[in-house]
Amino acid sequence: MTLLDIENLTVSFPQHDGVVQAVRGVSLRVAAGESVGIVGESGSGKSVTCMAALRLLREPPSRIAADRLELGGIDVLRAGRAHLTAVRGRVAAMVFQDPMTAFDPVFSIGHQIVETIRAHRDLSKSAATVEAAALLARVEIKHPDAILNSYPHQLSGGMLQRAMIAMALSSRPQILFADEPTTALDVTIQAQILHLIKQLQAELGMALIMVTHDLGVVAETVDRVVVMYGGRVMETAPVQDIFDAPLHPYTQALMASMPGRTPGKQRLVEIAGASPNPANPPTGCPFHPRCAVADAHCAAEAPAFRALSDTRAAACWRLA
Amino acid sequence: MTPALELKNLSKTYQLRQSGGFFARSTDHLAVNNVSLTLPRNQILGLVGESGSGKTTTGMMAMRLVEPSAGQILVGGTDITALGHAALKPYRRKMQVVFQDSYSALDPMMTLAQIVAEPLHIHGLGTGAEQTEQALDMLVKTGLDHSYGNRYPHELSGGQRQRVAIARALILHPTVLVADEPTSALDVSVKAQIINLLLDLQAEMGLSILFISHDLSVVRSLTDKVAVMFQGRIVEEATTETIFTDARHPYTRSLLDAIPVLNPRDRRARTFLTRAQIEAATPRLSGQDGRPELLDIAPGHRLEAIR
Amino acid sequence: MSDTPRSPLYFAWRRFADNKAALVAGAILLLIILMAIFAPLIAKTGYADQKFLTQAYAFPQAEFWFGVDDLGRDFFTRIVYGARVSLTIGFTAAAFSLVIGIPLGAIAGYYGGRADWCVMRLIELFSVVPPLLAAMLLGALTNGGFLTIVLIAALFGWVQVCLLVRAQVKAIAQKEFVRAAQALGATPGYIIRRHLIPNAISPIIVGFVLAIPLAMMLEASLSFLGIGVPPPTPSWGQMINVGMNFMYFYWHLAVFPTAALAITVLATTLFGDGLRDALDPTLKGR
Amino acid sequence: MIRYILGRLASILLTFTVVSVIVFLMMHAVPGGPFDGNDMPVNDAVKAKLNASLGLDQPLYVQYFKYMWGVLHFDFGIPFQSPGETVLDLLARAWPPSLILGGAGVLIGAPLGILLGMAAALRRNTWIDYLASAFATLGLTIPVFVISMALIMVFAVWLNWLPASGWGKPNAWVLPIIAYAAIPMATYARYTRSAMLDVLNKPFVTVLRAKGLSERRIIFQHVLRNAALPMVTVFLPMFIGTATGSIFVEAMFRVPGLGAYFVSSIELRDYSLEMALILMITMMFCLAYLISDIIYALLNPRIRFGERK
Repeated sequence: MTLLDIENLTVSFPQHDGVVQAVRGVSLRVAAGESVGIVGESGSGKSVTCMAALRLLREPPSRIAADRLELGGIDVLRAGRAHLTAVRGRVAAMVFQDPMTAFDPVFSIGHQIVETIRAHRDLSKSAATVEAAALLARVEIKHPDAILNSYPHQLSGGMLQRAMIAMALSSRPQILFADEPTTALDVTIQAQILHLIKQLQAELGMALIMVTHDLGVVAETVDRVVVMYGGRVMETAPVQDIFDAPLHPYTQALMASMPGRTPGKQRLVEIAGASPNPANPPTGCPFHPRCAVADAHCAAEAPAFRALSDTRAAACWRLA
Repeated sequence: MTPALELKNLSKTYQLRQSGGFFARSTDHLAVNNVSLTLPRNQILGLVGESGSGKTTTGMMAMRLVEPSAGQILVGGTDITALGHAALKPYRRKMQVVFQDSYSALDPMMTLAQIVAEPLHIHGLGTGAEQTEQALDMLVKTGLDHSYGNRYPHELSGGQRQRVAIARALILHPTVLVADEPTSALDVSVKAQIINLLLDLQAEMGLSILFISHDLSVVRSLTDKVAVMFQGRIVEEATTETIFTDARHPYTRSLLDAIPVLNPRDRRARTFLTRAQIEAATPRLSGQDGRPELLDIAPGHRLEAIR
Repeated sequence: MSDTPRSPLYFAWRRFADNKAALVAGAILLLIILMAIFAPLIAKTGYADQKFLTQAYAFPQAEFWFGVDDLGRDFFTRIVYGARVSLTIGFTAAAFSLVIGIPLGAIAGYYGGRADWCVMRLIELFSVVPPLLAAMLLGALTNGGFLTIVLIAALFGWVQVCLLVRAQVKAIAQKEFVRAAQALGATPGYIIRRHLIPNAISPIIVGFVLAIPLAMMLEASLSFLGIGVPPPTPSWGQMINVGMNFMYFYWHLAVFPTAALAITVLATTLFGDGLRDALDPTLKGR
Repeated sequence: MIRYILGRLASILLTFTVVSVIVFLMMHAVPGGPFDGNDMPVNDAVKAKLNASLGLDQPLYVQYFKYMWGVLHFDFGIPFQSPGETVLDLLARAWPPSLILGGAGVLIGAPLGILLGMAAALRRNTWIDYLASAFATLGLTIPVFVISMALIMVFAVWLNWLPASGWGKPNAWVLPIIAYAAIPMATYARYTRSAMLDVLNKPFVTVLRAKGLSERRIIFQHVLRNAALPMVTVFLPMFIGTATGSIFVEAMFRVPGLGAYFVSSIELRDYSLEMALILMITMMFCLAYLISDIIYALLNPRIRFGERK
């Protein structure tokens, strides 16, 4: 069953001088229980795609268009407000990058989890509180009752991220979006949080969309990878294939430039140039100015995203 | 040969004041606790640890940007800990700093040429025209052509801004560079460029770099030696290879264990230690009780352990 | 990336040009300033000439655009010269506000700690004293006059400038380019001069422009109460006070100075607000 | 929390002391004493005796402490313009009109302003926003006496609906209350708009939406509660500022309130009344700020519970 079905999504932000196209024709399907990593650098459109899927961008100024945008069979693009609030949290929940700013500072953690539970289920306050404590225990928080009564500023980033995950899971969503959930955390905490997300995903049978810039996070957590660059999907493949045999020149370059692959102080393989400026993107394929194998065709026309096998697809003229 | 930079028993205590003027309570917080480090000439020393471990404070004390509460800082063998503003100025030329956030590191109101020439300006070296010329040469050296001279920081990408910051740091030909997480705010595809630039310039200009980072993968590709900080103390120090293959301290090991795998094939179960568990697992060299100390356990390998 | 390098102030200007209300307000303000500068060319008589005693209280007509006042003076002339007084006081007081506010704000923001505490207590002092009452007391003690009003207005106008500069300097002082300059051995004076003040230019401009209407209002209020600019120097506040007495019979004596004051203050404020909106985003550092 | 309040108390006390010293010194800097006027010829010996009986021959700091000691017992002396009563009696008589009109102005203006500001923030960049912002700018920039003048011209002179003055009849209160309400309304409209927009742009609001909360709950529970934090702190000082009487509104509408006495005390050089007025209003402002700080601390968990250890 397809849970998330995006076809030809574009998201644009009108600016002072012209329109910034943050997402340019992205298609993405995620089935129930699947775990997908969306990898990209800043400005690749990976976060905007997820925010658009839940209609969390402010419209206006942003403008969303798509041939299809469905979550759990509900047309998110045309859904009314009431419909959207039913989808959010219940069909799809989201964990954000910076846990320190993700909680309302004037309410206790418990209040914020309880209100989430009660927004979707007809439970009494005390029943919801019991459930909230159970959720906190589930994300391996030692003293759930103490944490319920704490305010966000009293907790560490790692603890808050756990609480955020508990809150996201409170209405048993079918799909969890995790938008750079560990970027703001230390390495050791990152490992714990990734482990926790993976474990919960397996236990609850949720689909997972892990948005990250870090190939290591992808290698740790997901089954399938979507590589984005300049607002487009460059390549998608099962995670092992991406690491063993990347096909798209961008994915290849990215793999080659990862630091720490071989021991010893040494120069790395670098990708020349800078990532495209969303306000003024290059013509044709967004990667062509930095691509080693690009030719005039690549500069003139953007390659279509096409299937290369049952499980793999890419957007590159060289792979046609 | 005297080392480029030596830190001897550096400590920093912060007084944390809570809001409320007159009657504010203040508590002491020991951010850096008795840290000694030696940065040999022409080497890159990695200083790693999690946020709050005191690594940045240590780097800032080495630069005399934060005043140490105790200890000494030696640059090329000279003690600069107590030097006043004027006496310190000649030594300022020998040590420079590059920060993590390249956006906030460049004055938005100044052109790139002005930014890179600023060190010459502050030290009164050369005429205005000479300063600009040198600045443009330095920009070229870091990979930005002459046309960038009259641009403003907001027109650049993150990687380009970091190049400018490096150009400014190196224009005085310092012997010591403190680099505080210079690659962690950069895009993945640009990170390698900046690491290579640092490696090239280090070899070309004979620099010694104190490289502060939480990214162990970068540290592995860039450094000769690594010191690991935990709760304000150095718990282990050794050559990069030794740290990555033969770490002895439980904290170092938990750090290394937490690095994400480089290939999905290597996924593994991990055990996570709490701070208390790490403290409790402090290595014991002879099975006796006592206070942990930083001990030499092999040539160039220091370890915090109970003797 | 555009081909010609653009300074951050260029983008501020572009944003300002987009703000229609602020542009119109700026144009009106410019018109009033020009009127004030060239008052002798526009007005038909001197501001104190009682040439039309026989036509005193005359209503607006072709010959006297705004009518004639109770003492037989052309009221249009009075209003135009009133702009001179109002604007001069506004600009001078705003300039004095900068003279006090910039250094105090910069010191409080850069050094923080004890210096900041002292400046903040000083500001608290001014926030608990009702400004108009204190101004009246001061005005009464010193018998009013032009310079006194300027000084009183500056005394209460600097607080806003100081707070704006302090906040900006505090934000900038944390930036790493300031640390980089410190690492190069730059003196605090150099850093304040070369980095902090140029980066605080936006709050300084905004503070200056927004201090002008405050000073103009204070002058009008004091003159209205009869302890401001002494007659026969024309002041809108004073004219409103006089006009109030004839309100039921000769409306023009009350309406024109009221409108003149309202339009000027409003134009200046809208212009200042526009500047603030245009300058803020760049200098907050994205 | 207790330390925070003690700290604020100390700083407010310091401020009040400094203000009282400055005002006291200013009063004494005025050339001539109360018996130097031409209309009260007194010979030098008598003057010295009178000065001695009033304690005016003592060192300045002794006079200051004596005066402040009196103030602590609500003894502000005798007003020269009405020697039959104490300053306190006069204040008790003159304050109620100001309190009624000003208080009503704030209590009507502030809620209206909050509604206006909320509407502007929630309908950002629509005509509602522009209209509310224009209203707020007008209210803040046009001097009160201009507003009063306009009200009188329109409603009393041209339309003749309401009287322009006359304290006795309640329908005479309408126009001054509107004039009083203008500033609180404009201030709150502006404040609410910017505070709400500030909160609406915080990341946690996106999180609240992602959780599936209704927009109404997000706005009324979370956004308003956060925006209220800065908004409650301006209320009391504004109330004091308005309820102690506007010189202009009272002059325009001929209300026998505090403001009117302030003008007369300056015109008549009635320094004991003037000093009492400034000290009283300053003291009320100090108290207002102190209470606001305490309310802020109570509403803000960061201060209520302290930082993380």
